[in-house]
Amino acid sequence: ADLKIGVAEALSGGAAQYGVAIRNGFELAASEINAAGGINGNKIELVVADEQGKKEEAINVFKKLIFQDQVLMVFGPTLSNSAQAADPIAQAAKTVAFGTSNTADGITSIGDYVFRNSVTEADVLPETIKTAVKNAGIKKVAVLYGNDDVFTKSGYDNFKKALDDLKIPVTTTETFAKGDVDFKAQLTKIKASGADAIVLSALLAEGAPIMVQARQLGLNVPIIGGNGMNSVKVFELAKGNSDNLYVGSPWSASNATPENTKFIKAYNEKYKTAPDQFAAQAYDAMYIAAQALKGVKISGNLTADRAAVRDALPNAKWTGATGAFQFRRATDKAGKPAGYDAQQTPIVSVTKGAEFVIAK
Amino acid sequence: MLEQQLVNALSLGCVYALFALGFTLIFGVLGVINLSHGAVFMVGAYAAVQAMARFDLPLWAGLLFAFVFCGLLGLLIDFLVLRPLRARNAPHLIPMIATIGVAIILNNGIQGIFGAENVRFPAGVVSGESLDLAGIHLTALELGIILLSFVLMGVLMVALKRTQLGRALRAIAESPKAAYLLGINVEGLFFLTSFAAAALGGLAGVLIGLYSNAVFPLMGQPMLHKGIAVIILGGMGDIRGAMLGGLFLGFAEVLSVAYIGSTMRDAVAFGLLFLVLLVRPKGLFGSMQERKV
Amino acid sequence: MDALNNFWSVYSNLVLTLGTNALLALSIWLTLSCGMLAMANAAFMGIGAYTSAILTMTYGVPFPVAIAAGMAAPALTAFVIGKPTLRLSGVYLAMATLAFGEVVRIVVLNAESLTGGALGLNGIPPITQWWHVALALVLVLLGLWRLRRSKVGRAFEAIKEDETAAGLMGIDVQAHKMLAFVLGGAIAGLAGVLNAHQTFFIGPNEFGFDRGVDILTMTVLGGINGLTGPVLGGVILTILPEALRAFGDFRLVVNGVILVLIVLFLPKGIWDPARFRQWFGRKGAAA
Amino acid sequence: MSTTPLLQLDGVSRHFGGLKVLQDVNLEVPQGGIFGLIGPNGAGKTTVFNLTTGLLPTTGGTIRFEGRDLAGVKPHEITRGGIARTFQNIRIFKEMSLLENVMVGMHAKLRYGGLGLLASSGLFRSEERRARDRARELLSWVKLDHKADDAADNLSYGDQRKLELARALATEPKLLLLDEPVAGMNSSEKTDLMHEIRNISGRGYTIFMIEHDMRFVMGLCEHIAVLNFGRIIARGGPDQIRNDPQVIEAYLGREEDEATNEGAAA
Amino acid sequence: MSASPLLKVEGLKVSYGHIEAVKGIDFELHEGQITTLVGANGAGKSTTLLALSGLVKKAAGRVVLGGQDLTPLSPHKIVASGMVQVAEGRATLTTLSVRENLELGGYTRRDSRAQRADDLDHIYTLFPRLKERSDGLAGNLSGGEQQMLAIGRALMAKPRVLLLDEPSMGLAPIIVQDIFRTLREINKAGLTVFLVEQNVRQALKIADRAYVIETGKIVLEGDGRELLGNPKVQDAYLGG
Ligand SMILES: Nc1ncnc2c1ncn2[C@@H]1O[C@H](COP(=O)(O)OP(=O)(O)OP(=O)(O)O)[C@@H](O)[C@H]1O
Ligand SMILES: Nc1ncnc2c1ncn2[C@@H]1O[C@H](COP(=O)(O)OP(=O)(O)OP(=O)(O)O)[C@@H](O)[C@H]1O
Ligand SMILES: [Mg+2]
Ligand SMILES: [Mg+2]
Repeated sequence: ADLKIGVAEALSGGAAQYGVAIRNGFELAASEINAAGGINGNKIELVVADEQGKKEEAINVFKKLIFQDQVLMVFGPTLSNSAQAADPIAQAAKTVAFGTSNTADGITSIGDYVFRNSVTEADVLPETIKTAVKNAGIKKVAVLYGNDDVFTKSGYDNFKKALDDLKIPVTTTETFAKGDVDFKAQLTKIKASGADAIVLSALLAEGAPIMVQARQLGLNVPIIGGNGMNSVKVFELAKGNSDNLYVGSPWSASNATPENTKFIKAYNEKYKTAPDQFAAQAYDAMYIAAQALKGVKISGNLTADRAAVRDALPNAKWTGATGAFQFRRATDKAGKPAGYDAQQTPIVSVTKGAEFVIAK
Repeated sequence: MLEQQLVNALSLGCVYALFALGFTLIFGVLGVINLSHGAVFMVGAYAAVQAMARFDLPLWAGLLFAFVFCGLLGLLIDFLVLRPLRARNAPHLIPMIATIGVAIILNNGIQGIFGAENVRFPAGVVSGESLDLAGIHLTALELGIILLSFVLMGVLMVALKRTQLGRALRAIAESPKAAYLLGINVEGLFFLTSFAAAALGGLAGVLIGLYSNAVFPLMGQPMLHKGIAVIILGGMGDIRGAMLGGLFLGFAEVLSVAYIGSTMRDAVAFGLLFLVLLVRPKGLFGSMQERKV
Repeated sequence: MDALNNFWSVYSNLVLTLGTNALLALSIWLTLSCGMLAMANAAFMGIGAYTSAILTMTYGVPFPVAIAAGMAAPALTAFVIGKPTLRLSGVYLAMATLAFGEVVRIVVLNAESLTGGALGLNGIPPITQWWHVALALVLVLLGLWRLRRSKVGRAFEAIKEDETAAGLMGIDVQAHKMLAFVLGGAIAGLAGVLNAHQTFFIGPNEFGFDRGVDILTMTVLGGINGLTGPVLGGVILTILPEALRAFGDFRLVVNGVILVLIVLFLPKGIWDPARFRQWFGRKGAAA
Repeated sequence: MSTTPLLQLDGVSRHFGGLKVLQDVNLEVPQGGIFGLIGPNGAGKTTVFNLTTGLLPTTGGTIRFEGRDLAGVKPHEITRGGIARTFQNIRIFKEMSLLENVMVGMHAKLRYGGLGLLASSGLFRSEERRARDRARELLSWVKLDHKADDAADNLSYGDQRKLELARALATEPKLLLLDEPVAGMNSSEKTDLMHEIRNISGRGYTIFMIEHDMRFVMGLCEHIAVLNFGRIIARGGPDQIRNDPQVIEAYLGREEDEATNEGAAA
Repeated sequence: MSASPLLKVEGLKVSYGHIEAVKGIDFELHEGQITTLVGANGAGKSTTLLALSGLVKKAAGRVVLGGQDLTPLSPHKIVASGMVQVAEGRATLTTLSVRENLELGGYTRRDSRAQRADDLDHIYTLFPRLKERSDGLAGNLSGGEQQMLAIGRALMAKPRVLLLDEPSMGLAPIIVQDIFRTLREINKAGLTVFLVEQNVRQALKIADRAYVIETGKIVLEGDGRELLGNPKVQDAYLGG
């Protein structure tokens, strides 16, 4: 029998940039697995649904996948906000919800059916900052972040904590909003503040123009970015001004492990475009799930099978495009064990001449 | 730093004004709050990106292409959507709702065709040169945007205030029936306006797309929100108002970042808008005239 | 029975959303019926949602109290901002109210300790039951129906058509506008309370410009000449994207096309009694 | 009857920017009867009505109604105090039915309260029924009762004027201001309306009207005031006004062909 | 009577929804004459005029002006062909100045600027009040002043046929005299006038030809003076 797996991602609306890459990652991995004979002879069947990046839609889609399509488990949704709304549905239905792009705090405290392999920035950012400080001799930094978006805001929270922990002084903290096109006011202020580096929590749509405009204003300091900036697209979008950007993540385009090289090549072939971190994490997530499914005896009783998947998943280990992976138990607000977060080692790289170069 | 911030404010203000000109024009004549203007703006950027990337065109040709392409798109929207609504005497909110539908179609259609990811103009289409004077920095593109927005404003203002065509457009704006009685080709001028407004929108899309370096399907939406604020500030349908409204918003935003803090930027900008409306209920240039009893 | 159960487990959220959207559509209908294009309803919904969610989450107050507070808070806000803003007319009012909504959104973003800022509020107890929504909708409909048939409803309509003339009929124009605005705020707040306690999560960006426009679209598309229109508009606009799932990547394009077609062929809204009469009349004449 | 006039304008002026539309206007509209205000186009007649109904503030002087100063009183309060008007450019509620138009006029006279209507359904129903009956009665006064449920928009010009009259009466005014009530009607309709207005006046309403139709004005009004360039230039009975050289010069004209004035003798 | 009419209308029908407001009427205007159409409120006079100008849809019928079939033309072409209307309710452009309103009157003209300026002066001598208010907003004019503006604006188009919908409405007697005198003058200068009036006596007096319309049908037609003496007209429209 086929193994039905739900994929609920934002395929339209503003979050579609990420949702589409994520879906591609899943589909690539699933087709590879199926081509190699499936899991214990069972083929994976993905049921893909668009959740538009809206919480109501995410709930609707989760319900549809779980109750109508009777999937074994659900991947998604794309945004953390949607996960906050939709994951409780999966939890209540005792079905695994596996997020690949939800980085906000507290998602996995929803319950023991909630998993994610997206590395929370809390784990990554201290590494990035440390490496950048060491490499570029940074003494004080300015912070710039998008304050109306969960992804960039929680990135900022983690940056702030890391900076506090590392006792690095902050000259000024500036914000922007989604969709802004002009950042010169903030950058002028940052320049005047005399910072040695800009700590930037932004997605690419704003992050790339920020880099360009900073350089135009003669602000040539290193930029320390979060997950959102970890994409080779930055070389295209900030062409000529993309150097000196530090990013940290388990996945790097220039990480030349065999798994990663294979992934990048396959992705490029299938979708005619370079993968980003979102695609890589989805791709790995599919393999992690496959790994767990291998140990599950499908009984045909959906309730039992779902529970079996849930029990098998925490022990899944996998080395993929994002390197070695295993789960780590998270706790809920009361401190009781809940869902599962990712446990991975970040790689810090810096941009140089349209390439990510791994920085030590 | 202040000088640089003032220059920043000027160029940001002109970016807003550039977007707002076409937006206010279509309201001024057709009386429609065209919520698809942001989408048309985005289509303009895509049209130019595609044309320039595929045929290796220079910037001026890309601008021209976007201008014409979007103008025709505006005509099409008018022909298929707005004109039938006029003929049916639709209540005044209805055309606005229809343009929401148009915006949904364009935004998602472009995304379906070109994908949701950012694209950009071919590198090097604008000169990287810039003006550096006494520590003030201004790129060639910014200078171009500033100049163009002032020129367009001037041209539109003269056209509307001083020519018979302008008088005819204002007549239509007030009462199509009266305009018909005067022998004005009302439908023809509606088409002309739709063309011009959309073409201006397309032009703005290219320039602002170049400016922000990011072209994506939803790039028009935030601009639309700002654009509404701008034309309200200036007084709906008023060309000079669009310019001043844009500058007002640009300065409010930049100065609040510089002196109040960037988290409060939008609160300050919209708070000011709120206050302006309380003092001048029809915007800075809206006519204060009450309907005579 | 099984089929029903299954339907309910798949679509319960959708059905509840229909109800809250219908409430939202009615809330803006109220101000529209008084001739005001006030677009603060998304913000009022947000105020209601946040007020009640904070109350139930941090203070554990009972649901009825949270509902009352979630309606009172936006109503009070409406009252306070109504005084200066309701003098504005047409799109200027729309913009001032949208601007107010932006300010609310930014305040929510910045009042992190209370509202969670951009991260929103998580883990709101899902208290909302289907019958809460149904009851709310029925009560609001009954109330509005009565209002509409009364002198207040006539006054609203008179104000909509000609404020000056309405004033000279002895109608206190400002007071009536305020009444519509405040009641609209309370109804939007109610929708916010129900929504917050249905979806586990609320965030500031849900109550912004787009939501405001959505609410307006539902109402205008449905038809503003009665109570049926907004409810119908809310239902159709909520269901449409679900019904179009088969269209894949282009489903929102189809959605937009349908929106435009409805507007083109039913310019007075889907529910337009005058047109029904006309159809009916014509058929009668033909027979 | 008391000696205080019902409406009294005392040194009233009104400027629009530099334009002095009314200057030192003194007028007294006595209780009962029909009072006429005539004058060339642009003399400021409608402005007098606008000031009286509170739509515009005066630049100077005082307006008293039943001895009470109207300065700063809101239009709706003035209406409730007993002044109703019609408009020169008809302003009916076009999308409402005739009946509803008239019922709007009764707004302040319905006794159920703003939100109390949700609670007390008995009072609500009886009051609504009373309003409906009264509205029909008023429509029948102006002979429009057969169209009671039509949309007002579909009425012809003349009928719209009549509807406005009925709507104004619905506010139960003590003073009824009519701004060119017969504009756009033909002679026989004017004659009809003349009877109507006489009837209304006979029911105890005081009428203050602006009109350019001399047959109508001279036939109805006991007192007439003439406004020219914002000043009162003559006052008196119809005969006095008709023969006043200043009025002839400024307003009536000297055409030998007296039929222009639609036959001064009605 | 001259041989062929300047304007010929045949079988004109107009409906609003399923109400037929004009039910198939025929009439003609002769070059250089004043023709009047009189009738009670709601008889269909304004509707007829609007249909002539193309502002409401003709359900049936033909309109021919000097050999040119106007029936299918759009409103602006009808104006350009020389038939201009002063509509009921005046259609003043309130947000434009008085002068701009007048200038727009000449929108379809293709002659010289100087020629138009001359005509503007002529309008100002016809209506001095307009000259005084020339730079003010038209919306601030008194009712009577707006009527003058509407007539002046129509004359600015140099029409062959002038359609007037109740030009005397709301005007002071002295102005009504002026206007009728002006009408006669411009008519003498060769303009063909079609006059819809409630002021039946006055209209019939100056009209060369008259039609009486009742609920969408023409019930009487004839010489103006002749109809003035017609007892039926006396009874129905001239009052007791
Ligand atoms: N709101 C206003 N702003 C500027 N001027 C105004 C305003 N209202 C009236 N006027 C001017 O005041 C003068 C008097 O206007 P009003 O309407 O009172 O005249 P009227 O006597 O009623 O004339 P008519 O008989 O033509 O109706 C006119 O010249 C008019 O242009
Ligand atoms: N827009 C409309 N919709 C529906 N019916 C209309 C409309 N306009 C006019 N009518 C109806 O058509 C008929 C003729 O109206 P019209 O305005 O032509 O009359 P009229 O002779 O000009 O009257 P008046 O002297 O009062 O101006 C009337 O019964 C009127 O109610
Ligand atoms: Mg007047
Ligand atoms: Mg008429």
